[in-house]
Amino acid sequence: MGNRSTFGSVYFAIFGFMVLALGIVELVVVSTGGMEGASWGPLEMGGMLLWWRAIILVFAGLIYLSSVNNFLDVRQLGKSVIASIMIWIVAGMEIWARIAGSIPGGPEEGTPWFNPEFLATYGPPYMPEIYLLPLSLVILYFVGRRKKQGRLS
Amino acid sequence: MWEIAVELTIDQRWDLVDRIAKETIEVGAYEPTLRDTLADVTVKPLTGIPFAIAVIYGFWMFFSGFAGFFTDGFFVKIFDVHFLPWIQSVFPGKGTWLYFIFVGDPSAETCFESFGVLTSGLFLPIGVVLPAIVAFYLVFAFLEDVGYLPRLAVLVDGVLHKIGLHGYAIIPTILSLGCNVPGVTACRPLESRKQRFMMITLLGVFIPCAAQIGMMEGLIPHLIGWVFLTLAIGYFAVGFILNKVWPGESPEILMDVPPYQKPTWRNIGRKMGTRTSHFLMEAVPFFLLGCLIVAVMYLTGAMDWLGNALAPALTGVFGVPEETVAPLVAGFLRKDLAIGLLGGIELTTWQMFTSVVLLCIYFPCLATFALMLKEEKWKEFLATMLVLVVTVFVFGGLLNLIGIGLGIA
Amino acid sequence: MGQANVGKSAFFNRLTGAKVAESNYPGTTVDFTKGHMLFQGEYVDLIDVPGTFSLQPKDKAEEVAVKMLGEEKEALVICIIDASKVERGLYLALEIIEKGYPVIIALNMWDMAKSVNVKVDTEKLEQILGVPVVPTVATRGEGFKELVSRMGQAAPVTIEEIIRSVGNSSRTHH
Amino acid sequence: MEKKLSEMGYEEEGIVIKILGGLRYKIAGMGIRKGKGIKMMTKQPIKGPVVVTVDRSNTSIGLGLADKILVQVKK
Repeated sequence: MGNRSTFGSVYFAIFGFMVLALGIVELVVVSTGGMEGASWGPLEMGGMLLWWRAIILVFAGLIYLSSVNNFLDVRQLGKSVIASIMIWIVAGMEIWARIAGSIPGGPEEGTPWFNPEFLATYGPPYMPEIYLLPLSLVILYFVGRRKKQGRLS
Repeated sequence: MWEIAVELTIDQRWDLVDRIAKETIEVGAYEPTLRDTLADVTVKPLTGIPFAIAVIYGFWMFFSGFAGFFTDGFFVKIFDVHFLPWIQSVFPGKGTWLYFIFVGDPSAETCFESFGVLTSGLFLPIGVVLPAIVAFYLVFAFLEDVGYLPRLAVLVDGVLHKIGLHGYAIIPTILSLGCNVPGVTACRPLESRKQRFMMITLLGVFIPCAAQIGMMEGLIPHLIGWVFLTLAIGYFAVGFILNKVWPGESPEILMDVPPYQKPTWRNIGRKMGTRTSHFLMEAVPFFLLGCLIVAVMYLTGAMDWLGNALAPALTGVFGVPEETVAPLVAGFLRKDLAIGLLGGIELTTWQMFTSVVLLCIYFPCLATFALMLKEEKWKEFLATMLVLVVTVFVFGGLLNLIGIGLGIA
Repeated sequence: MGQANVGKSAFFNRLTGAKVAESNYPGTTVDFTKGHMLFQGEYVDLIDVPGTFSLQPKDKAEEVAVKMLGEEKEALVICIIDASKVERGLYLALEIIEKGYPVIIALNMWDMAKSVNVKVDTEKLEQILGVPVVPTVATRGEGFKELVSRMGQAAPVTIEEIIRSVGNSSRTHH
Repeated sequence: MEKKLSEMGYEEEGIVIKILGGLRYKIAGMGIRKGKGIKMMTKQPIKGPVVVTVDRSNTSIGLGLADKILVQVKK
């Protein structure tokens, strides 16, 4: 039990810092560059509503960090779960926007109904939340453990 | 019948309940579950407010993605590239008044511009508004089913209390972002007449429905944020004033906060289905009628006459060209139709912005109007209308002045 | 009728097959809905009213519920109680019983109550109150056959009888 | 110690000893009454409402209303 608690604490302390840092970078980008955003290799920040995403990331990071002490306590776990849900919402909606944007062929005459190169639209660069998404899924392991221990979700 | 039975006082009744409960109920040991904690953390301000921001962000992104997928992805193409040229060529009697009414401007290249009953009248409700409505109700029904909404109400109560409403008011407000009609009905759980009056007025004046928002998405995606900001400022400013001048009580919130539930898809689907079909049955005839009236007014010259008559007000006070008379007339039927019709008029960005804001506030659609008559007393109804007229002029004038001041009008 | 968030609308849908939007926030049913159900071989009217915490309405939606009850003097009342929050449900049930209506009590969300470790002795509750008490799970339709078949047993009881029977049963147990 | 509900701190627990005025009738059906254990769950900023737990169910109460509920706070 103690080991797992330490693992969770350490993992989400590091992860929380990452989230917070990326959120702060987004804030800096949006307040200096505005809508144009910035990109480094496969990482990109920009677009409409970057403000919102930056704020959400900063908060999610802070919530993670506040949950690492006594991580397995159900109340603390609840916090990291909602921080994860916040990331899932942002990342999920980005994926959704990509899917929705990739399928139609375009509104002009002569373009096909469906985009023949729709796979290409899934390539990088991605926004930071997409990278954070898989890392945040670790929380499911802890939630799953609680369930296995015979407690209710 | 009510008199015959013996009635207890509150304390006696509770006493009895306690005695019965002692005999029959056994409350076992119970540890708070993750579900309970989630219920807690989403209502606590430090964690709940950030979470609410994320939820609203998600709501909006899903909405615009969904609407964009269907409208820009497919419906625009179906209607503009395939349907419009087809109907323009097969409809008999080009140049006659019948052609003008049903197909509209024969040289139009998009269904936004043609103004015909069968072109704009069909494209706007089905191509633009329907996806928006479906997307909106899908998310709303989901949040409703999970049980998130009361928590949102608690979180915003502090702010709304400043203007004499309570947190529950967020539910009619969000519901109105879908359609004002259920929004107005949902005002009933507000406790005092004053709160209901204020809420109905604010909804009718400042909250655009999903149909309108969908239109804006199609027409002026880059300006939506500003339109919302302007409307929100108006919502709070007018709310603040109304709270000061309108007599009555503003009781505080007293609300059960239910636990979270697993959403059931059947339930969500059913809710979305009922609401969407309500919309279709209500809106489509109004759209067709609206286009018909606008077309007839053009043909008979009534529109030109009205344009001339209102020109001083439109150009003088609001700084928008007199062509906007047509959308304004259509707006009496449906405001989303009106916004759609703005797409056919040449406007500067600022004029477009002003027109959209004005259309949002100037008149609730007929359905909402009728419902307001039913829900409000005469005095309240007249007051609502007065607020509306005053707001239109103050807002329109102010926006024009700001535009001139910034040199972008 | 019943309090907010006890699954009244889901209940109503089960009994009638109608489409009332069920939801998990106070105030979905802000008006009453009428439907029909098959009861003892004939169709009878069933009315779904907004949730109310007591018969002292605190807003317009609750008013609708209370007024409806006042108008339908011949009605049989199905009082729906959240099985994990029986106490406050009983409060409303007692109010309705006091008014002289024949009542049948449904302990809804029975599964939820079980999972949070709340046990209700329905037989005893029935004994004390003198009205039928049926555990149900409206979303899955559990307990509905029993509910419908026992609706005929609902009869008005007086509060004195209840007070007396509470006394009795506590004496036999102590 | 006796306190108004509105003055209770976060996570504090107590027993309701008095509810003033007509509020008694309003919240009777919600399970909040004399003699009931009550726990403060959250207090919202800018004079927002409190959320309390009674019998495992949560109720949100405006701050002004919470003024009218007196609680014997557990040590």
